[in-house]
Amino acid sequence: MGSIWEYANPVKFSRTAGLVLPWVSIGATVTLVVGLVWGFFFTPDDYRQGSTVKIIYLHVPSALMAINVWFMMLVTSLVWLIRRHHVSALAAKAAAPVGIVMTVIALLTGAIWGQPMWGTWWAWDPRLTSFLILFLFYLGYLALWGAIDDPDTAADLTSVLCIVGSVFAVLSRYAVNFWNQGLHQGATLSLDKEENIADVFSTPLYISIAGFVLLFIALVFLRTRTEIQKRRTKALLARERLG
Amino acid sequence: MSLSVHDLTITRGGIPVLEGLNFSLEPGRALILRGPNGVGKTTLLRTVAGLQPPLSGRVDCPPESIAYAAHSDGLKAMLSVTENLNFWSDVFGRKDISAAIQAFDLAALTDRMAGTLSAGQKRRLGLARLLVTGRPIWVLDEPTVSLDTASVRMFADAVRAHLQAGGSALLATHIDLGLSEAEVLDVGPFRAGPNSTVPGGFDEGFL
Amino acid sequence: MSLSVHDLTITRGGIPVLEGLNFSLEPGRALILRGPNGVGKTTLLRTVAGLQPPLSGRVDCPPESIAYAAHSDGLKAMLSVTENLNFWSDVFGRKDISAAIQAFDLAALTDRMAGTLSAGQKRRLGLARLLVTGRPIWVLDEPTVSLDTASVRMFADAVRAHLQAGGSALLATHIDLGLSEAEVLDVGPFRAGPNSTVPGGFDEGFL
Amino acid sequence: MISLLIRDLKLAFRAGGGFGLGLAFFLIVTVLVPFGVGPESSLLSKIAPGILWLGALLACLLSLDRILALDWEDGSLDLLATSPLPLEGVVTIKALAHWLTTGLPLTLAAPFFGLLLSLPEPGYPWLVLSLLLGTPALSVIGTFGAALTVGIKRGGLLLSLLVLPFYVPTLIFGAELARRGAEGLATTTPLLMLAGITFGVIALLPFASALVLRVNLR
Amino acid sequence: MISLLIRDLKLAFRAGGGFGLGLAFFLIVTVLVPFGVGPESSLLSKIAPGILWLGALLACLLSLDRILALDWEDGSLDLLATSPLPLEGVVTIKALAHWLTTGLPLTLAAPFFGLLLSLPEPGYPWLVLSLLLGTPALSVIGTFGAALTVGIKRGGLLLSLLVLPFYVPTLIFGAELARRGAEGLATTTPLLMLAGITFGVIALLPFASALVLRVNLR
Ligand code: HEM
Ligand SMILES: Nc1ncnc2c1ncn2[C@@H]1O[C@H](COP(=O)(O)OP(=O)(O)OP(=O)(O)O)[C@@H](O)[C@H]1O
Ligand SMILES: Nc1ncnc2c1ncn2[C@@H]1O[C@H](COP(=O)(O)OP(=O)(O)OP(=O)(O)O)[C@@H](O)[C@H]1O
Ligand SMILES: [Mg+2]
Ligand SMILES: [Mg+2]
Repeated sequence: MGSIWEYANPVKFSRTAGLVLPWVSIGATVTLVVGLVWGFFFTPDDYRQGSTVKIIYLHVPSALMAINVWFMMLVTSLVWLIRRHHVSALAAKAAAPVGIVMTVIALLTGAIWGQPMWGTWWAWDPRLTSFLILFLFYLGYLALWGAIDDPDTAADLTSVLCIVGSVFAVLSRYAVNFWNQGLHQGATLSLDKEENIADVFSTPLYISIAGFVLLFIALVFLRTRTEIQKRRTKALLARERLG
Repeated sequence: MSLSVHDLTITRGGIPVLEGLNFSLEPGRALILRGPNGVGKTTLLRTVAGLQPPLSGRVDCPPESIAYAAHSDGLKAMLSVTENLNFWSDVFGRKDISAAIQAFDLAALTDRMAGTLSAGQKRRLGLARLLVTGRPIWVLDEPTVSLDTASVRMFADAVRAHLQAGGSALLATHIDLGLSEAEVLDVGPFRAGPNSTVPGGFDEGFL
Repeated sequence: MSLSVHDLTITRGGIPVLEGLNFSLEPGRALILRGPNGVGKTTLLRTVAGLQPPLSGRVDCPPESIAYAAHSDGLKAMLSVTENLNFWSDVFGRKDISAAIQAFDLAALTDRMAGTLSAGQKRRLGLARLLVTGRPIWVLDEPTVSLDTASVRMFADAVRAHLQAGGSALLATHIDLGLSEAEVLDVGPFRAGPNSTVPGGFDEGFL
Repeated sequence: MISLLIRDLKLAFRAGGGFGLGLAFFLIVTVLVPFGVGPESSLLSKIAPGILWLGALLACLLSLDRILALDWEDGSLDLLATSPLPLEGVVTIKALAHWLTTGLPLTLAAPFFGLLLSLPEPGYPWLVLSLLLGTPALSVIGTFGAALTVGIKRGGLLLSLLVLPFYVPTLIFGAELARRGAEGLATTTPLLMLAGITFGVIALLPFASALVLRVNLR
Repeated sequence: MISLLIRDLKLAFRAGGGFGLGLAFFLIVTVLVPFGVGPESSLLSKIAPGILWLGALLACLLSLDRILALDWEDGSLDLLATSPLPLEGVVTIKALAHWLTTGLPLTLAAPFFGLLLSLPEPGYPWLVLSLLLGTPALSVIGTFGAALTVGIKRGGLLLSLLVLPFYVPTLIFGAELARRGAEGLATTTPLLMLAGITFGVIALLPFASALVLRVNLR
């Protein structure tokens, strides 16, 4: 069996991604449709939260993804810095927009949920706040990619940004927890009650989460392939110019 | 203190520009790089100076023996000529700047802010910096831009004195410096072709 | 469309640098300014181009007939070669840039961002801008800096074509452009002395 | 003129051009304020209109040094000054390009930031209106400041310092308009004053800007 | 090393060098806040520690792009990179010079600005202490941001955008320390956290800064 690093070759990766992509896409569509339809239409209303509880099927998966996408970018950034495989850097680049969209979905669904639940669109609850900070990190990361012309330089710089940023993101999380403790006790109660969720709610939730994961994988494969193709076009043009 | 370059391939913007370069520079010698605009002289000098890594091949030279001077002079507009020179001489651990001031005829300008100098005066100051580095190998990119003929001669004299003191110089230039003892290397023939075989060029992992 | 300069005294940093300058430039002629570094050529050209007022004397020339090119080229690193040229051609109300691209051999570079060009290529682009202005009087400050010999020839040809078309050119340079038909004016003798009698120099209202 | 506007907008959208950064900066200031003053929403909603205006003003301020300094550094400004375009036109176009890439997006995004600071319900239309009226003045005044400081290397901080006092009237009437709107008070006076400042500034300041620019070029 | 520090300080004090501008900016922000949020002193004294910290942070932010960009533009950075100084040392010195010309004066001047915002009596020593502990972190983190964006023309706004999220923990603990001090609450935790962040950042971040600077130089 070949080493996993074989797939670090852009051509090989492209080919493999091309083979896997249709299956992942189908899987993502099926799980998403099943999870969301089940969640939205075939679960009973919650006795306290009414039908608004159903937004959980978007909110929780997207929130989970938002964090995990950053984590994946952290790993691929490290791989790029250590082993200098272009695919790795491009995968990080491809994942970032998906991550920021997930963050926005989590924030928006949270806000929509918060309106009936807490009577406000936004509160400076520690968890919400650290999500907003995550959003800022994504924003800076994307802005840096956008501002630099040379792809390898951009890959290096964004990788370092991602790694240092992760440390600071964790720090911020603690800082925010500390900051809002003294003032807003109990505001977090409305979160953190996974244990209370009954099975009727949780099965579609798990399916929905799986759907988001598959969707993310499909998008990252697709976008990484596009990035590879872009680089390839550029390389071909450059070679042509020399000839 | 000799510099040698083995089978060097250099890239700019991800594209190989020069390949298969081999040359060496012994103490006391000067080598002038020639070649049309855009062939890659600047890129080569930056690679030799260690500012960018080569794509393949290697540059052999004792670390910290190179004094590099590029298109921009690294002058601070709000420091006087003396302060500018003193700063670089401190950084490189030497103290005396009067030889440098004399060699480039800056005595009349010592108290002027560098920002108020004319183009050629700035360049002279930039070149005077080389003398205060005390480094043996000079790597210079178009050093005589904006200089009048008298100053070009002054520069050639400074290079000659440097060579006599056992230093060496690698220069890229388009004009005649009057350095008859220098060897000339035309880098034109080393231009990288489209079927360059060096691995890593053209992002060819992507092809 | 002729330019003439009468009894001009110019200052830089409040100090007169050149005084008593008189010359004129007829259509079809080129005038090369020479002089040692720091004598005041750049200052003179800026005055002629109307960017700074003279201390005394006057510059006679039809307004809006001068195309000025200085040490920096006014290129936008993030615009392509074509976009850069198109912009200036729009500003000056002309449309066609292909002649300019051809004259300075930029055809291979049209889609490149100006920021990725080499020093000489940038300069060629900066000079190509002159052709899209359609202005009759070129005022150029060291136009051939960083150019290789082929490009210097290209530039000389462009100037020659411009002269033949009834334009004129005022150039400051230290190197030989191969423009044998141009007159040469050495501004050295016009260097302002300490007993300059021109009123207003040295802030002498304060003396 | 049009080609100058197009070029500036194009540059703003290219890599490193800075479009959207103003917005992001605005967002960050809005987020930082609660970190500084604490998360109580009653306190926040009280200072929201002022903070939002301050944030917009700072985002504007930070992008001012791009208006002219870039063109100065690469010599374009010298060339523009010797071109057929009148310098008054050049500075107006520059201010317009700045507003289109900074002020306008800020105005459109302000309601979302209002949510973060729990701006009271009736305040939203007034916030947008006040920004729509006020930000053009910020761009025009900023261009004047940029013209004043164009010869100074990395003059960003000096520029901010020069411009801030000029921003005070706009800030006062703008924030006042937004606050009165949010609290349901009469808004006519600040509205008229704000509009007056903006139109006056647009009509007159470009001449001053062109004047100081000419001084700086020589 | 010392000569680099001396040069940077000298440049900061020369015309156009920007010393004191940070202070002036701080002053203006402090003055503008009451215009924005209204003059009630009870409200002001409540938000004073936060606003003072924010003002210091913004003043710091605005001067960040001078740390490395000037040296990059005139080619000094290339020359420094080929000089005997290690790049880690260069960035540390740059951060130190920035702190000496920005953070330190801000810290010393903060009590006066506290008066303007009617900061409660017991808050003053805590305000100064928190700034003294926190501003070095701002300079070091800022130098990292400056190294990241040094190749980008007029990258000031991008720089702010990148750096601000990194400032969040420092801001939170700093402002919290000042506020708790002002309100007479326990201050140990934020004090320890703030000191921890500052020392950690000083010890580690210069390596990252030198790394990205090297990438940018090639
Ligand atoms: C804009 C605002 C919001 C954001 C950014 C946000 C963020 C998050 C995040 C990050 C998670 C995943 C945490 C994890 O599982 O580790 C989460 C889960 C959850 N959120 Fe939100 N949330 C927001 C608003 C709300 C609102 C208003 C409610 C309901 C009142 C809510 C209820 C929940 C629940 C029940 C979970 C799942 C339980 C859990 O995993 O701990 N969220 N939210
Ligand atoms: N990002 C890029 N993408 C593609 N090509 C580039 C890029 N950057 C530079 N080049 C090209 O690399 C080549 C080498 O440039 P370099 O500056 O080394 O040339 P040079 O020999 O110093 O020329 P000159 O004599 O004009 O200074 C040039 O042809 C330039 O156009
Ligand atoms: N602020 C100032 N104070 C005093 N002298 C100044 C000031 N600014 C410029 N000068 C001097 O004015 C003189 C004219 O400068 P200018 O740039 O016009 O020279 P130049 O002929 O173009 O020289 P070069 O050939 O080197 O480009 C120079 O000697 C310069 O040192
Ligand atoms: Mg070159
Ligand atoms: Mg000159």
